[in-house]
Amino acid sequence: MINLAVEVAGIKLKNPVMTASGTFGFGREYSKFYDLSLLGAVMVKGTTLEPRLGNPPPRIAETPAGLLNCIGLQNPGVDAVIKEEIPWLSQYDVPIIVNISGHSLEEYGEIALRLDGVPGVAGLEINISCPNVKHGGLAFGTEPQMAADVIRTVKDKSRLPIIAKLSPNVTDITEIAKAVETAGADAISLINTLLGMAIDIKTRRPVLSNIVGGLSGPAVKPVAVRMVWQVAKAVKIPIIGMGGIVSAEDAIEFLLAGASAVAVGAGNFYDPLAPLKVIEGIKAWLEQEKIADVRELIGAVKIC
Amino acid sequence: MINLAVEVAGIKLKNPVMTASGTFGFGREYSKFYDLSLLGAVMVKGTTLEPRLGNPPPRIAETPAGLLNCIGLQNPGVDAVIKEEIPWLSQYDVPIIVNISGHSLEEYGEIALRLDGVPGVAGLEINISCPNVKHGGLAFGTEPQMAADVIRTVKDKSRLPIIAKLSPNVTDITEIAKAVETAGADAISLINTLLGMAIDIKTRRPVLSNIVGGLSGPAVKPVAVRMVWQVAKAVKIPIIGMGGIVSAEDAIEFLLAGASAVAVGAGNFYDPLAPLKVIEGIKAWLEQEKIADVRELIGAVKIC
Amino acid sequence: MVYSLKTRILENKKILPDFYEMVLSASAIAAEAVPGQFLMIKTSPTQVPFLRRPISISRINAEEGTITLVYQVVGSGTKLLSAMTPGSEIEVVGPLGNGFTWSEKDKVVAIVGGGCGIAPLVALTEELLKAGKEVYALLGAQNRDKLLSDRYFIELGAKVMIATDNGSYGRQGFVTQLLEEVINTTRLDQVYCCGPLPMTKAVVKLTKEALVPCQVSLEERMGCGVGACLGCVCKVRSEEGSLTYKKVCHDGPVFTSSEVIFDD
Amino acid sequence: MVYSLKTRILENKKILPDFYEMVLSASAIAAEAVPGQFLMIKTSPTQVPFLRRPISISRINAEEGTITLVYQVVGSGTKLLSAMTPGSEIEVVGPLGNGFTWSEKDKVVAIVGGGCGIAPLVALTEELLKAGKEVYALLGAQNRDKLLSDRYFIELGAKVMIATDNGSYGRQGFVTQLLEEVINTTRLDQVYCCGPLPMTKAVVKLTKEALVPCQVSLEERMGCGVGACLGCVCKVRSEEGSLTYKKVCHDGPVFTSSEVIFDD
Ligand SMILES: Cc1cc2nc3c(=O)[nH]c(=O)nc-3n(C[C@H](O)[C@H](O)[C@H](O)COP(=O)(O)OP(=O)(O)OC[C@H]3O[C@@H](n4cnc5c(N)ncnc54)[C@H](O)[C@@H]3O)c2cc1C
Ligand SMILES: Cc1cc2nc3c(=O)[nH]c(=O)nc-3n(C[C@H](O)[C@H](O)[C@H](O)COP(=O)(O)OP(=O)(O)OC[C@H]3O[C@@H](n4cnc5c(N)ncnc54)[C@H](O)[C@@H]3O)c2cc1C
Ligand SMILES: Cc1cc2nc3c(=O)[nH]c(=O)nc-3n(C[C@H](O)[C@H](O)[C@H](O)COP(=O)(O)O)c2cc1C
Ligand SMILES: Cc1cc2nc3c(=O)[nH]c(=O)nc-3n(C[C@H](O)[C@H](O)[C@H](O)COP(=O)(O)O)c2cc1C
Ligand code: FES
Ligand code: FES
Repeated sequence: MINLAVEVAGIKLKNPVMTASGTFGFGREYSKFYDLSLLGAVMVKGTTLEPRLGNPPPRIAETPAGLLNCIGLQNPGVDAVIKEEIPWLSQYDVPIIVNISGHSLEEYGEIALRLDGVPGVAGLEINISCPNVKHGGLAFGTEPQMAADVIRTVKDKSRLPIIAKLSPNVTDITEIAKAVETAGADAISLINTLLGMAIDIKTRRPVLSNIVGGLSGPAVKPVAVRMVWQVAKAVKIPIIGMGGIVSAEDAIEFLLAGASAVAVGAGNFYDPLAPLKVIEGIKAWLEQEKIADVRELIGAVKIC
Repeated sequence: MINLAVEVAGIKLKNPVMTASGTFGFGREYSKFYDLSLLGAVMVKGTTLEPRLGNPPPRIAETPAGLLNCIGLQNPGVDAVIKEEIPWLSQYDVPIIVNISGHSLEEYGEIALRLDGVPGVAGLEINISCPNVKHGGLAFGTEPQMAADVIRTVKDKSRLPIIAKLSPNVTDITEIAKAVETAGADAISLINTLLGMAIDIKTRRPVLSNIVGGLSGPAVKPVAVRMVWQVAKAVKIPIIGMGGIVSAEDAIEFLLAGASAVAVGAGNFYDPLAPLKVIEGIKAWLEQEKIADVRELIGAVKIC
Repeated sequence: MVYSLKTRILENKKILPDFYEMVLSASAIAAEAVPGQFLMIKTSPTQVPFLRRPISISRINAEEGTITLVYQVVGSGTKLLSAMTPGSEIEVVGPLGNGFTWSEKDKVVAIVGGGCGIAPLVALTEELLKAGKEVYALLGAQNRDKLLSDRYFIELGAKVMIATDNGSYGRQGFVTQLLEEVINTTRLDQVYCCGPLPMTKAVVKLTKEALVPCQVSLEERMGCGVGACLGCVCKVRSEEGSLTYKKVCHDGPVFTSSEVIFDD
Repeated sequence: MVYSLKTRILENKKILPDFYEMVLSASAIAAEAVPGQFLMIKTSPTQVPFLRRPISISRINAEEGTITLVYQVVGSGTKLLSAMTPGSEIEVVGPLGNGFTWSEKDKVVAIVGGGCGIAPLVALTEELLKAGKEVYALLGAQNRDKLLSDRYFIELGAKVMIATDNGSYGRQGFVTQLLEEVINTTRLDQVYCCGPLPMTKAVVKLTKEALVPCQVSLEERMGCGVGACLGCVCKVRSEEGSLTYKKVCHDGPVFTSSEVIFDD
């Protein structure tokens, strides 16, 4: 019998494969393709205190082996998520991780407070890549001190496991990782999207309404794997690796680099069955390699 | 008659298409495919004070729509470059831009000094992505102050136009760009490679001998276009755009974003004739769009 | 049900310069699809293009278990599609989105199609005629070489009227002029519209003025195609009157013209 | 001259499980190629895989203007290659690298090939035989299903000896054992070697001990394939005795065994 179960930030997962925030809605759409209970966990769409309309279209631009998005956190607000979405998703036997975003420390704290104790919610993923209006639009995630403040604030308001989701748009990712670890984060998600831009040469306009957007998909995988590897050496808390995973081989690469679990993001668009194929592929690979426990892979990259 | 000529940092180019450092050797290999005089300029392999062996193989790993490399600046040293390579390449009617790297300010200064006045050399491209040994291995290009010091040093030793080549692995590229502008850089090259990693899951080892390497190719294009756009707004000196260019459409995207010229890097591997196709494609596109001068495209992206 | 399948290509032939017709063996999808729905299609065995391409279902043959697509080659994805050979396999997801609807009360309806927007209206016309309605099929294109599927509408028994920009076929002018005429002479119970945005806007304006209910099929760049990514939104008036975004892939692509809001 | 061309695929057929033989119409390349050289091949019309794949020239037919390649499907690039159909076009760059060399003095030579390393030795054997040499062709593979092109060597008139790991064909054991035997019984003037690294190392060791000059063809991951990127280096002893890196694509892939240094 092969063990696929892992534990991240105290959350027990059947297998190490989650779906990444913003690429899987609140699970309803992909539930038409397969039983969501098969997943390791579902990370739901970025949730804010108030409902948000998001950016005007176009919100998506295709790029080589990836895509840019500027959805702009369209979501019905935390109260509607608690009332409409979590109860629905709770019918499945799958841990729900709510991804939250705020414009200020107070907002982060308030969302965390409202989600505390909501049945079905297994943990919070804190998106600190949002521009912070109070600090002149600088993203919380690019300054170790500010990143730590956000984590401390939500830790204060919530007894749930706290996962800090880091932005890759920084000079030294380990600095931010160490800061959120010290601030009490129970795990780290890596990576959010890389800031990118595409221009339609016919119209001479940016393809995205928001001019710039977040790059994800296979194109960013080497950057993500590198950051997971660097952060795994720098901190003791577990890492959830993501960025371009579409196959079991991709997922195993992240596990070897040091991730304790992985998430499939844009891969869901590439193939709606991608998360299942990743789970089955990991299992088949462990069998073939005669490895009894997926946890043997975590951080097992050989450096010499 | 359509004008393709541009001027960058006082260097007159027949057309805005160069070949990027490290992807084109010193021009010898691709001279077997076409007449190098057709190019806007040739940026030669990164040159150091002493000869360098570079890293052991494997030095190349393929990634989705791109590649990682850890060549490690293998080169015969600046004296051999001056003696063997520049004279050979000077037989072509094409500006030669020498890309230089050092481990210390003194090294940068010394290389610049030796290249000053060498016939055929039209400018220096300063690679500030190298680790600074004196500052504990931190790359010169990730700290505005250090980047500025390098540029000031080479400006001091050389009368040649100085092009600062920036690393994209930073939180805020405009900060570095402004620092090198203030320090006297005549132009900016954007982008060098993104730091990445790939693991061979069969052997469980990093694919590259150096563990991490530089990501380039179409995968990084959205990041490069974004940085060119950001920097074009932040500085007055011209920009040479690069990162994933394989077609005329790609090149035009960079010009619209604010680049005054572009360079084809990994695109040379994808198609040895890529630089020529880019030049011809730009010309054909200008004809089709009834644009008389390629300079009309520079920074012409419409934001509203 | 929505399926994610490998299907076999039965035919893939050029029907006009730049336009191709592809027939897929996909009985599960054919059994459930309704006119106006679409498929998300993987156009390459590699990771480029990364995103699937949305293509409307043009004809549905539930008995033979086939789906017909009609597409125009405009970029890399559709180019790769056009190079696929009968006998090979292609990955598709579908049927997706909400299709067109009709009610028993409707007697006389018009479909208005332009460019490759004509494609999904073939299946719709088939169903409308089966349901006993009188169907005006108003088709527009730049020129004869870009006019799609007109013979299907004739074969099916619709009242076909054609307009081309240069008059190379049918009337010279826009398809909206044909609609104006029909509205002026006939009491239409419903208009169905699919085509380029300027055409759609004009049709919405005309039908609004004439108080004829209208359904429009919209396009937007898609990420997932299934409603999960919020990539493909269009602006609509919510029931309480405020502005909000709906998902073209999931809440559409067919909307009632009264709910959509066009920016100018 | 080096060419960057679109060439037509004349044949692309499976010759063994996992192995394919592809014939290209490429007269310019066929006119200049020598045994041991290779092509850089674009395996997809999209940007994935991004890099071209190096494949050795297996046979050269200058008269008919064709080049034959033999390749093993090991990953995504060679898989895409195997799906290409005769009549379609493929972009190649070549001929690249330095091939094998021979001198008039040599009378008796051996080629030692293992796995897909056997492929380029076909063209070499052809030339060696034309040049009037006696050629021992020592071929090794894991099993019969992986033994390439043996009939070509027989047809050409080489003295063929075969070893398979499991004895399913020819002798049971390694091809190096065959070489040892030949060395012990015959005075070889030159050995040519192409195959997996462990085999190459063993051949280099044997020929060194026996003082027989040896040429080896090496492999390394390639970026450009033409000598510009310094991606594909191998360690060599320079003339002054110091260690340095040479480019497999440009200075090789064929090296004299005395210059290369293998790490253990
Ligand atoms: C619901 C829906 C149904 C569709 N049905 C059909 C159909 O039946 N037949 C058909 O020919 N086409 C249809 N389309 C349009 C089709 O999806 C695009 O033409 C296709 O995705 C272009 O892919 P490409 O790779 O060839 O072009 P790209 O290289 O991606 O782009 C080429 C050009 O097309 C534009 N474009 C690309 N995607 C879209 C998009 N989703 N919406 C608007 N413009 C786009 C780009 O701006 C670019 O200028 C439909 C689109 C939608 C949203
Ligand atoms: C000069 C030269 C000549 C060659 N001639 C032939 C030939 O005639 N016939 C033939 O079948 N093969 C030949 N090869 C090997 C061939 O290039 C690789 O098998 C091919 O590039 C693999 O591509 P892929 O996309 O199918 O596999 P990938 O998906 O790229 O890789 C599959 C596996 O192969 C390994 N691999 C990939 N590329 C290389 C490489 N360049 N060197 C070593 N290992 C690699 C990877 O580590 C991986 O484990 C040659 C290689 C060189 C350098
Ligand atoms: C359309 C889209 C929407 C996203 N929305 C969110 C979000 O709301 N919150 C968040 O933390 N990350 C969001 N992300 C980032 C992903 O969760 C993930 O970190 C990133 O896409 C990298 O993984 P991938 O390459 O597998 O997509 C979004 C990504 C995409 C593509
Ligand atoms: C194999 C390789 C070697 C490179 N060597 C150098 C170098 O010596 N100096 C330098 O400044 N940049 C070097 N670069 C970076 C390129 O010049 C260029 O900035 C980068 O690759 C992005 O462009 P591209 O995506 O078109 O390749 C190298 C890139 C590659 C792929
Ligand atoms: S394309 Fe993802 S929601 Fe419509
Ligand atoms: S592959 Fe570029 S130098 Fe050999």
